[in-house]
Amino acid sequence: MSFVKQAPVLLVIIPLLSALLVNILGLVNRRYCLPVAILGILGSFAASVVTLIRVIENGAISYRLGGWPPPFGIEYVIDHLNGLVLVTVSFVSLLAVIFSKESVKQEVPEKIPQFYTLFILLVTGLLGMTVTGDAFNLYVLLEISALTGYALIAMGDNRALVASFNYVILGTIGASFYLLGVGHLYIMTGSLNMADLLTILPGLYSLNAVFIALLLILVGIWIKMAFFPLHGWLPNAYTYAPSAAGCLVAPLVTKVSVYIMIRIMLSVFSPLYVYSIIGLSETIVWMSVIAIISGSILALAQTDFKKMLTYLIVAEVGYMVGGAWLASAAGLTGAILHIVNDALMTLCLFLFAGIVIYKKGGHQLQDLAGLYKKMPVTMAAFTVGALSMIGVPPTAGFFSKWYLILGAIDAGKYHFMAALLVSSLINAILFFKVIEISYFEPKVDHHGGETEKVIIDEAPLTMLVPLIIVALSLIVIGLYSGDIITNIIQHSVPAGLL
Amino acid sequence: MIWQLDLSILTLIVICAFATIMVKDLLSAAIIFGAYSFLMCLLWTEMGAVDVAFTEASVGAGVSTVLFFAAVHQTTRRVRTRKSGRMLAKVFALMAALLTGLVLIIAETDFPGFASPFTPASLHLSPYYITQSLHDTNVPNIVTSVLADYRGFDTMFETAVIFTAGLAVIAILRRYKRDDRCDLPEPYVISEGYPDTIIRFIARQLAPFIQLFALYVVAHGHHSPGGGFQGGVILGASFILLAISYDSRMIIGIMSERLNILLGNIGVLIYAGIGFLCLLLGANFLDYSVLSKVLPATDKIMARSHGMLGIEIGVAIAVMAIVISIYLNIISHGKYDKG
Amino acid sequence: MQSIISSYNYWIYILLMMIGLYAMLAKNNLVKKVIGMSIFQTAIIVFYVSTGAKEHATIPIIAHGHGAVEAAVDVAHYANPLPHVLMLTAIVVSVGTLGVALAICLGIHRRYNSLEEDEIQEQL
Amino acid sequence: MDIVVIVLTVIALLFFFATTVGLLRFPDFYSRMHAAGKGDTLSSLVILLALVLYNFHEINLANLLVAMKILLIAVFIFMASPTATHAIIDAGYESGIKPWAKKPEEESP
Repeated sequence: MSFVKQAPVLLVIIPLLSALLVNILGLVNRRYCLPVAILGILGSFAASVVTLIRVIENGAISYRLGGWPPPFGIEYVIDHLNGLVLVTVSFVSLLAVIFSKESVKQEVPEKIPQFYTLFILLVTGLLGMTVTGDAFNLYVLLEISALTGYALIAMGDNRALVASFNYVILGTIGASFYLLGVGHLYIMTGSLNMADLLTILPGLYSLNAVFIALLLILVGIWIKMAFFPLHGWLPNAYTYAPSAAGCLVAPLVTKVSVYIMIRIMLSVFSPLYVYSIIGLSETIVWMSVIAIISGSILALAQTDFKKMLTYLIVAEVGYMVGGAWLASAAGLTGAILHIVNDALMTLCLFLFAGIVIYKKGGHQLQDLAGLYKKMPVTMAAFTVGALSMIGVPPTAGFFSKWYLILGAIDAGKYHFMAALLVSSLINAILFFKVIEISYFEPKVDHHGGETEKVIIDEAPLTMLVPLIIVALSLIVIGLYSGDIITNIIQHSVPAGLL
Repeated sequence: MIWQLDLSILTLIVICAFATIMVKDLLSAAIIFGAYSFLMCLLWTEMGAVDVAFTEASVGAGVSTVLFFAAVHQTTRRVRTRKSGRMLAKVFALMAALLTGLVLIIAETDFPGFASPFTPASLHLSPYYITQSLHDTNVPNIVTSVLADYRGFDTMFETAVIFTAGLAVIAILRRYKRDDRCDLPEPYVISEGYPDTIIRFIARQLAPFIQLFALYVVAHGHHSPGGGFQGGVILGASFILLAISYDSRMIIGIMSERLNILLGNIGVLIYAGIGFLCLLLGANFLDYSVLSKVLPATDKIMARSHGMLGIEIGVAIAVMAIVISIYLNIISHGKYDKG
Repeated sequence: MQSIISSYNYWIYILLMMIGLYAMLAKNNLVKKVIGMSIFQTAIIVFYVSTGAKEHATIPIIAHGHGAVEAAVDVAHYANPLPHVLMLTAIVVSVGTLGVALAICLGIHRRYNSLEEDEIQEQL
Repeated sequence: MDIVVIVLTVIALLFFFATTVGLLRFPDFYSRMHAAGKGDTLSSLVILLALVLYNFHEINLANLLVAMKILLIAVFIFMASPTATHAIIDAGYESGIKPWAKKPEEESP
């Protein structure tokens, strides 16, 4: 067995095995849970990095599970697109699991083994969804990540159960629509393998059933990624989830869904079909404009910091869906780059929210007051995340927005460009409001005229280090985004586009 | 394939579905839902999908109904009736349902006719499975060979799904301490202890036979409908039968919580472990043919057959433990005591 | 008549799907929603299994042993096994979802003492 | 042989029919359960016997095995079905359903 050759499957199997191990060891002593969890995700991260390097050197990899040739057995396909997403997913979950140590002890002290097992199973599900080349296998993993997501969210505070129930109902509708769409493809072609579908489908492009299959899959995934009119489940679910779970679920689930949408568009249907033949681009870009604007405005209306972030996720999903449907190379590049950046930015902000909850016990905006003096390092990292969210160079957020705007201009969709700019403006207002509250507003009690001596009270190291790493990586990715695009993303953008 | 039967069963199914949604009492709804599942099971047998029918009989008509009963027993039967209100939601739901229906009807016009042997679905992949299964794997039940070998990876995650569900139920419901937060009065109790000698006697007599049958289903899955999943559910059901006729404490005595979790883990671990063993022996994940190196006196084809048996056993153990665990958690409201 | 037979299964699955979807969105009672969810999922299973049905075909288990002779396998004799496999997985997934959904219902009932959505909303 | 099978099936169907009529027409819970429990069990036995005979075109090991399996099903139905009926009636009795009498009591509507 060579690690490099087997890495595509190992990156899913290692977390699965470690999830089982965590659960068994949890029966013995719950102190073993966290190290095993970290090791498992670390192994998976190593495997994904190895895989990505192999893809960059040699091009796409196909891995046959059970040794069966592709249309008959299940196949893993890793190309530049999902190699990048894999590394992002495992990196983010690695940071999230390190972060979770203290927060889990505080929020779900009784159920640590269950929490970590579900946590790693969620990572397994997300990685498996990303790596698979089989439409039905994707559904099974979608359900794993959904079920673990329901449970992790339901472990949160009082209102989490109701939020989780809504998520169960809507999530099931979404997954079922996806399954139904795959069923339509199956009845029309007889195949489930994505590459196989790509070769069979062009003969059937004129049929309504194929169009409706695409529509069903899209609606299903849109529910999963909370695309604007279908976002109802997201804000409450993410707000009331335990913060350690939120740090994993919020950055990754929506992004992986966006990845799946792009994968279905490019590798099951062809760019020719999705952009030219069916003529949905215009409608969907308008829908994403509405998503961006309304997500931003709803975020502006919140007084709850975490809820504000969840509405920002809704707006960001609009960015990526719109970018993917612009039908221009720059737009698609921007959308793919934004998957990576947004995962990191959201992680950064949710880690910050997690630290605030850990220290202050609440996630209202007022809870942030005076934090700059108490936790300078945390706040510095948060500021980086916020700047990236607004899109200030040299942070990563700037570059993906830049490409999205370029794409909008290339495609002549100026309303999308306008929406991006407006949303950046709103983000700027929002985050300056947050920064203002946490910087200037002092604690309520003034003792006479003397300035109180503020004791620096930073978060524990296991929380602080992931936050610093993610803030640094935002800047690093910003600086190297040119390299990422030329070496990786460019290969995944189909040649026919503008 | 008898179309008259097909039509009448389908019509009955729709009637059952309507009744389930409309009836005002949750217990009745659960019972009608059981009937609905059973009709589904008939329908699938009629369409030739015996394995699906078997699973539906054990899962849909069996475990689902029991879970609904347990949940209703622990909460309330009442569905509050109120004439007005929720008009907006109803109109919206009706619109959504009609829209979906319309879209699907449009798609349906392009479908090849039902039960035609010349659909793409039956011409593209399935001929390979039908003709090669016996040759490749020495397993006559094609569903088993596709399930456990050609698409064995799906099935591994299917087992992981059920394991996840079991853990999720524990994570949501389990209470380790005596409840400190608004302990409600127990909804209602059928009768304390339920001292009924006849039922207990019959249940005790039947349980070993059910377990024997479950083992037969697991072991004979290569040749007849059935396999790890169905067998596991039936094994679990035999314990649930005892739990209902006696009380949950007795079952917890046999299958403690830790043992349950451990068994669920071990089941999935057997599956993933066999896959991993293939990896260690130098083949791809879940490529059982390489197991011939470690199994005595087997060629590559028999090794596939044995590999499948191994994972079926793993699935059965995991499913049994998880079904019991979900039931116990729901019936005891996460407290793991009474029943 | 022929056209009815050839589409009846698909019409019924669409009808079941609409019933399920309506129940999930419109019903006030949480357990009713869960039942709707189950109906919705079985509707999809009906669809898939229907794609696998074949006229004049028997169950997908190759006749063997106990005296039957080994013969070349005729594809038209056996129903399509692939949808059956997929739906076994889907049934398992649906029972998993059902368990989790019912567990959440119980949790909600424990906290709010009600299964009616509007009563719960009032308490929030 | 075929004639025997047909006769048995018809008898079973008659019993099933009687069960259904009884279930619908009997006046109260207990008598309805009585019809359902007895009629169902007997007619299942008869129809299973019919199946056993139908299967015996020629006597060999395979058919014998199938016959044994079917008869085992019959045995288990004979154990399970009456018990289930008993359980349902017992639960009904516990929850206080009054048996029907020629002259219904005044207070029970």
